Amino acid sequence: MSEKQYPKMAPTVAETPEGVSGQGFFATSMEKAVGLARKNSLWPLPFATSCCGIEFMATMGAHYDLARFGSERLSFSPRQSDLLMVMGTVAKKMGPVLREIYIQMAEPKWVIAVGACASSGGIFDTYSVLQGIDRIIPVDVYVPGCPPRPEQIIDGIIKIQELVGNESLRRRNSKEYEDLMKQYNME
Amino acid sequence: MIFLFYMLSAIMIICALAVVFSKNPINNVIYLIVCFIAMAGHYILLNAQFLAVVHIIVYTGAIMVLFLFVIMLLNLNKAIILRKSKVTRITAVITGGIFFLVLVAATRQTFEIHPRYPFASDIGLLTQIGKVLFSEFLLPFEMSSILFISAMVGAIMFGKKDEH
Amino acid sequence: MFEIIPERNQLVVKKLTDCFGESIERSEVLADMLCLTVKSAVIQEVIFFLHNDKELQFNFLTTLCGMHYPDREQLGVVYHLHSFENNHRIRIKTEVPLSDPKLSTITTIWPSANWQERETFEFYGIIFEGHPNLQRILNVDDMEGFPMRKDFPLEDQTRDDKDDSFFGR
Amino acid sequence: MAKELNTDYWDKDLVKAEEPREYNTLNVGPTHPATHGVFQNVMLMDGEFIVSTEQTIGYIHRAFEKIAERRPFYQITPLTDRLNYCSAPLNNMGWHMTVEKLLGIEIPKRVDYLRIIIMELSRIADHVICNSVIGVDSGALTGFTYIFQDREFIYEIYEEICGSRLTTNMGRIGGFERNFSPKVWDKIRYFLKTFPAKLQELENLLVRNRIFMDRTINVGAFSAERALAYGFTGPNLRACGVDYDIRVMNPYCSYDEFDFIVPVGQSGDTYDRFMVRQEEMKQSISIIRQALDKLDKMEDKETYFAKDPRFVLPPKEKVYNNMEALIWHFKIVMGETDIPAGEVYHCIEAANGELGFYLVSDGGRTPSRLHFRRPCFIYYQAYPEMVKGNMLSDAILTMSSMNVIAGELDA
Amino acid sequence: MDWTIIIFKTILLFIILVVTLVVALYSTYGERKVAAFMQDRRGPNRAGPFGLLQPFADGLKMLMKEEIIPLTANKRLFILGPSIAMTTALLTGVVIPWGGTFTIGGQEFSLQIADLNIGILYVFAMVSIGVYGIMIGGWASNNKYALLGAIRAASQMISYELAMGMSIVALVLTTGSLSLHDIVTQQHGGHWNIFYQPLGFLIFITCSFAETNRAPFDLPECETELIGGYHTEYSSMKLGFYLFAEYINMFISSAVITTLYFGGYNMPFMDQLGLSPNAVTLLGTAFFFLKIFGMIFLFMWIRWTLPRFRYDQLMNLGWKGLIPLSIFNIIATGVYYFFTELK
Amino acid sequence: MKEISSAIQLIPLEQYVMLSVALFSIGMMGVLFRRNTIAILMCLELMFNSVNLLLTAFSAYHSDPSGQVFVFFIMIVAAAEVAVGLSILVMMKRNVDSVDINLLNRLKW
Amino acid sequence: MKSLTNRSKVVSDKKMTFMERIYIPAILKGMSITIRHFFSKKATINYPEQKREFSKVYRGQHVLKRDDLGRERCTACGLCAVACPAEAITMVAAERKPGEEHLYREEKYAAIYEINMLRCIFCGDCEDACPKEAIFLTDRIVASDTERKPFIYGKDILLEPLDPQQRIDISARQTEKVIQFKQNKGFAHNK
Repeated sequence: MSEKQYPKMAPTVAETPEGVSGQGFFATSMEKAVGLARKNSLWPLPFATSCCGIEFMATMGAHYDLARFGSERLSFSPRQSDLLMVMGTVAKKMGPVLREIYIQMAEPKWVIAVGACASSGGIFDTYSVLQGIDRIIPVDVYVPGCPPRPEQIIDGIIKIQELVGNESLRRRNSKEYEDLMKQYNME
Repeated sequence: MIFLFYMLSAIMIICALAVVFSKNPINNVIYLIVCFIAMAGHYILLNAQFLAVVHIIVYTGAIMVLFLFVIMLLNLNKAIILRKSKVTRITAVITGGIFFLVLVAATRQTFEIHPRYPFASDIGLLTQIGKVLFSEFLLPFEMSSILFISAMVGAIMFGKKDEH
Repeated sequence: MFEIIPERNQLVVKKLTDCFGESIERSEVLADMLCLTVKSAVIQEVIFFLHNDKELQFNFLTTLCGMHYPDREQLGVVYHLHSFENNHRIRIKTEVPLSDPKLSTITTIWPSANWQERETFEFYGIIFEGHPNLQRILNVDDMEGFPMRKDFPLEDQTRDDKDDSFFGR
Repeated sequence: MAKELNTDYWDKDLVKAEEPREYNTLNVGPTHPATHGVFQNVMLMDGEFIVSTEQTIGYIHRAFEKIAERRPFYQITPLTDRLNYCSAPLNNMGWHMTVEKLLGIEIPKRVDYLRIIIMELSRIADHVICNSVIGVDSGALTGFTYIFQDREFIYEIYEEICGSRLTTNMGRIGGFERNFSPKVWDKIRYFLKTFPAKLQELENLLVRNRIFMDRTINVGAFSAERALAYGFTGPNLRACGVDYDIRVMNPYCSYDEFDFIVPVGQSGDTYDRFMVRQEEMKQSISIIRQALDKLDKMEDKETYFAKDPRFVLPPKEKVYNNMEALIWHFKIVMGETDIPAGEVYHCIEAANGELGFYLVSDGGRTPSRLHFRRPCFIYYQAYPEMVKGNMLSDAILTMSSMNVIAGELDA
Repeated sequence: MDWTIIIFKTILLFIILVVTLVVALYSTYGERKVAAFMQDRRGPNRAGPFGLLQPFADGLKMLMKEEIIPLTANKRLFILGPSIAMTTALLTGVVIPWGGTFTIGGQEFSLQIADLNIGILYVFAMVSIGVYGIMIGGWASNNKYALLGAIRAASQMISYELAMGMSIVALVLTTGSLSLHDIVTQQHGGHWNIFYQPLGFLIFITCSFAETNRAPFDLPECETELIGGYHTEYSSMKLGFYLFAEYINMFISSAVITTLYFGGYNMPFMDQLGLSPNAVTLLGTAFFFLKIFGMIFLFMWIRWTLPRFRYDQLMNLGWKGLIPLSIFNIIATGVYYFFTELK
Repeated sequence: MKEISSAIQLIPLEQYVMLSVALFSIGMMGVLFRRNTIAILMCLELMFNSVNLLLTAFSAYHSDPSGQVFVFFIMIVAAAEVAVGLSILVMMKRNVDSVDINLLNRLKW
Repeated sequence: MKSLTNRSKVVSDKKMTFMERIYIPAILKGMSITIRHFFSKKATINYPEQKREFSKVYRGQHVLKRDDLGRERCTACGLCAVACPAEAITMVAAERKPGEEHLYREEKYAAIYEINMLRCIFCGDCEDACPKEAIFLTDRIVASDTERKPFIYGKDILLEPLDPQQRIDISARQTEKVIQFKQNKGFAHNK
């Protein structure tokens, strides 16, 4: 559980200099605008395998309505989605599939591990269950709970939105990100 | 306008050549579609608007879709490897070229004697064509429906899978 | 819950012993149903007989599962049969030695046994002879060992957020 | 031209012509929206028609039976939650009844009725998901959001009883962890009042719509004989016309005191399955009403667990104060109570069919073997046979109408 | 040609382009809101006031997303697909009469860019080219789901074009002209064609659902079966073009339906108001857009109500249901006019 | 529209004749040259269309609508030809898994 | 097959009437339903601003209770760790030293008490198992985080604050008898 093994996914929120110095006014406001746009239009790919998937259905339902955050357009095609929501147990058999899907997603992409099973294996500390999806793909936000309440899922999405809104446009080209990907053997 | 004419003609010729020489059937179809759209432009230049639109609907909208459809359905994308020797290909090109020359030569004679008719601008309009179609050519028009039906029946018969 | 119908149980036992004799090793009424222990060699015939008998009509395979008896070095298979017509359930047990776990399949009688036998194969390594597709079903294909045997460790060995010493392992 | 043609070239082609080559494979799943994320069906397709299907399962195999061998009895309840997570309390109750059967605990009537209310509520919750997902998979998303609001209400009831929404860990061996509060009763009554109208709305939206009927009638039809051979149980079997219902045939938990009908279908197609589930929900409502009546008539309003010291935790006030109770409490939590050796099979009519627990105990702290008879696992085998010759769209509807729950399937 | 008119037409062209894009942009927002409201939800409300900036958020996000062209895809065609879809969707707006005429300084300016005497046929031609966008895109992705979607789209569009055309024939019988401008002017004073051609209207609207790939005919992209259908492999703005083209198509077909059956920019009592002609024109255009929005709402309303068809049922409905009906409609109309003309 | 039609008179008819002859020859070349049946069908379409163009040009220059009417008939024939041709092609593909025109010289399969 | 229960009823009717056959009436019926919902009150709860009422017995984030004097109730008996099916609780017991009586109730206390919130399944078994009224689940939800490490909640988060005003009320989770029992200050447990 060392820092090294689970690399910090959260981008360091750079103290972006406003105005003329540094990146320049246009670049900063561009970055802000893009951040705003991205954060309000996170299209999730629900990788729902078990219980948390049902709670996700409740989140999509009328009472919680994920649409308010602009995220109701589920896209099951990894190319079109921005946010991989891993909900439920990921068995070792499923691991390669999940990884493949993550690789197929278009940058920028974020991952949210919903529920105990996806985040750490939960009660299923068994030979067949992957003990946390962060072993195969980088995870941005963990949502605890088994399954988490829709409130918690929404919290997680708000958390992701903060990350997205603050992410610098260059992050995905940075050395740091490349290193992260290398840790997971992805190019 | 003359510029338009030459441009369309150039597009047509280039695309037609591409249809002949490009190996990938899908590309063939797309070049042919471009060629046909250019031809619709020619029709408009010739003030045959109705014909132009019908040309687009029939050729690009139906016939070429069918071509594309068949290519997709049968997955014909793999180009057939040409096993013919170069000689055959050169022969074909030469034959085509000679044919072109002969036709040009033959028609050249007629160019000098063409009489100029007064240019009526409403020839290509719907009403004119309709009138001619439903008066002079009513019988062939009706006959063409029979042709269609037989073609349809034939196509269905061919396309059906063997029951056994 | 399940009513124990002594007449029916006796009928089953009688018919089976008549037909298979010594091969029916034991018959007892446990908490809720008749439990027969059958020699592994005849298991298919016994079940086929129960399925086809006009009077007994065990037309439904409720479930099928494996067992491991580490002290005896035996593997077992337990079948639960159900006759809808008579609303009668019985349990049939059979054992095979751990060294040579072979059993004939009952997929010929009920296709529903297909996956259950595959699962049993995967969990215990019991080979069902005559099964159309005896492969691992739930785990990855290249897995080694049979996880439900008692000596197979349950826990994932790679996790690092738990300290085993706290949980008495 | 024929001269230069290489004859063996086309002869080879003609030889190849013998085999069917119009078929192509389509990999449906495991992340296909209609496969609920965890099944893989490799379909051999003839255009849009399915020639054959090869299933791969086990994408969320979690080794339930293995875990169950390592956990004391009361810790298996959270596991059963995750079997069929759409109707977790049903599984909880089933497991508790199994253990009670092994231990021979006498259950008070009131607990039975409370359990019946919970079980029928969770049956409704499960069927709601299944039927609304049929709607979603056929393209009508709206019915799903309407009926899901009521499922949300069932969640509220659960939450009020046990404090959890989906995987409830509700009830304990011998009864419940606490008595139902007045709020629970209010919510249940309110639910009973509003739900039938909502159910009717879903029906109005879909059932007699020709598009829906065309999409579902004769889709994935299955005969009763094949269904029995494939081990179908529950609504899927009833849709084939066999009125097998454990609640009636082997009544458990005082179900014999209740009056309800067993809906059956005609030909086992998707429409039948939909309608059977729809009717079962209505029957469940009537059962809950009857249970409420019976509870009202009862004098006893306090009993919520059996008076058996072996597994029922002593009341907390005694634990805090009384040494004997404290020791007893320790014994139970550590799992050192006297558990008889023996084996039982208990099954309940879960939302998907016969959910069975085959429990073998050797008198130890944990079960020595616990096998779950998971209805989905058994009947999902029939899927290739059901969809053979159907179209891709049919296959998807058949899948959703079979209500295959991955957690239950893979265990 | 007069220079003022050319300038005017250029401006008009530009305006229509912008209006089309804006309407399509906000249709996506509208769709999400309508869906939400019909499902007792609230819909997007975080991006800007009431979520009004949602479409821009989506657009900017898609613009900034990584472009993925699958290795196995045919690159040129992969790019060509969405471009065709977008272009043909936009081209149709040229012939639609968006309003009456303005009179400025004695010069008449018609709010229709090109009054072709074969207006409807032009619309058809554009629609029939539009199918290439989907077919080529779906095929070039080299993905089985996309291919299935493309094939479904092609056969669906070809089939429904027939019934659509035939329902128009009956309409042309009543109006006697193929020019959209003429058709609109004929409906002046509340003589909307829907009253004369109710059956034709039903057929036409059904077919336009099918042509725009909207539910219940959204087979080419149906989410639960084909994941995304023809656009499964598309990401970033190319996907945006496809999604956008669908909404533009919806807008244009609503405009066409309104023009053909609901009197276009005519509104009841427009002569009695006693306003200046220019004001009436403006009002008419506004009314036209109102009708279009109503139509778009209908599109959405139906989408969020009905389950979708199956492929063979769709074909059956097209070939065995709508085509015979439309032929019957032609005959009935013909017979009616034959006898009334005789008198 | 008037402007276009008056402008077109600047283009001599010969140009159209030349254009369609060129197209026709290209089409013919393709028919001779290609082995893919579907390509041959496409080249046939090209030839049809060159004729169409010629007919339309003559009809426009001679102010006689009958030429355009004939274009319609040619379109009809072309449509019918494509329908039958493609269905033959589908069958051919189905039976011999190839669309090579040279396989058709056996006249059976 | 003969009827097994004598209670069966066929529920599906697959014959379509003419009106159903022509699509339109059913479509209009469906549309009328959806349009009614279009104008009806919305069910949505605007979550971050507007919170849904949780049940009092909701099983959320744990709390380690203090008694009325602010002493930690936990005595590190380890029952909760044993009862936890997810094996999420770890604790290290320590002896109370003289002078720490105002901190810990009993002679033994948990020096380290950690719950791995990512493992926890919020089943409530620890609450059931606790013989000292020390650990309870509360109706607070566990916040999400961007890393794995912060999810191991130690005593600093789990322990309820000393300030009597900020104590967490868990009386709804206890039976009435327990509450009655707690009124009686005579028992050692309540002192």
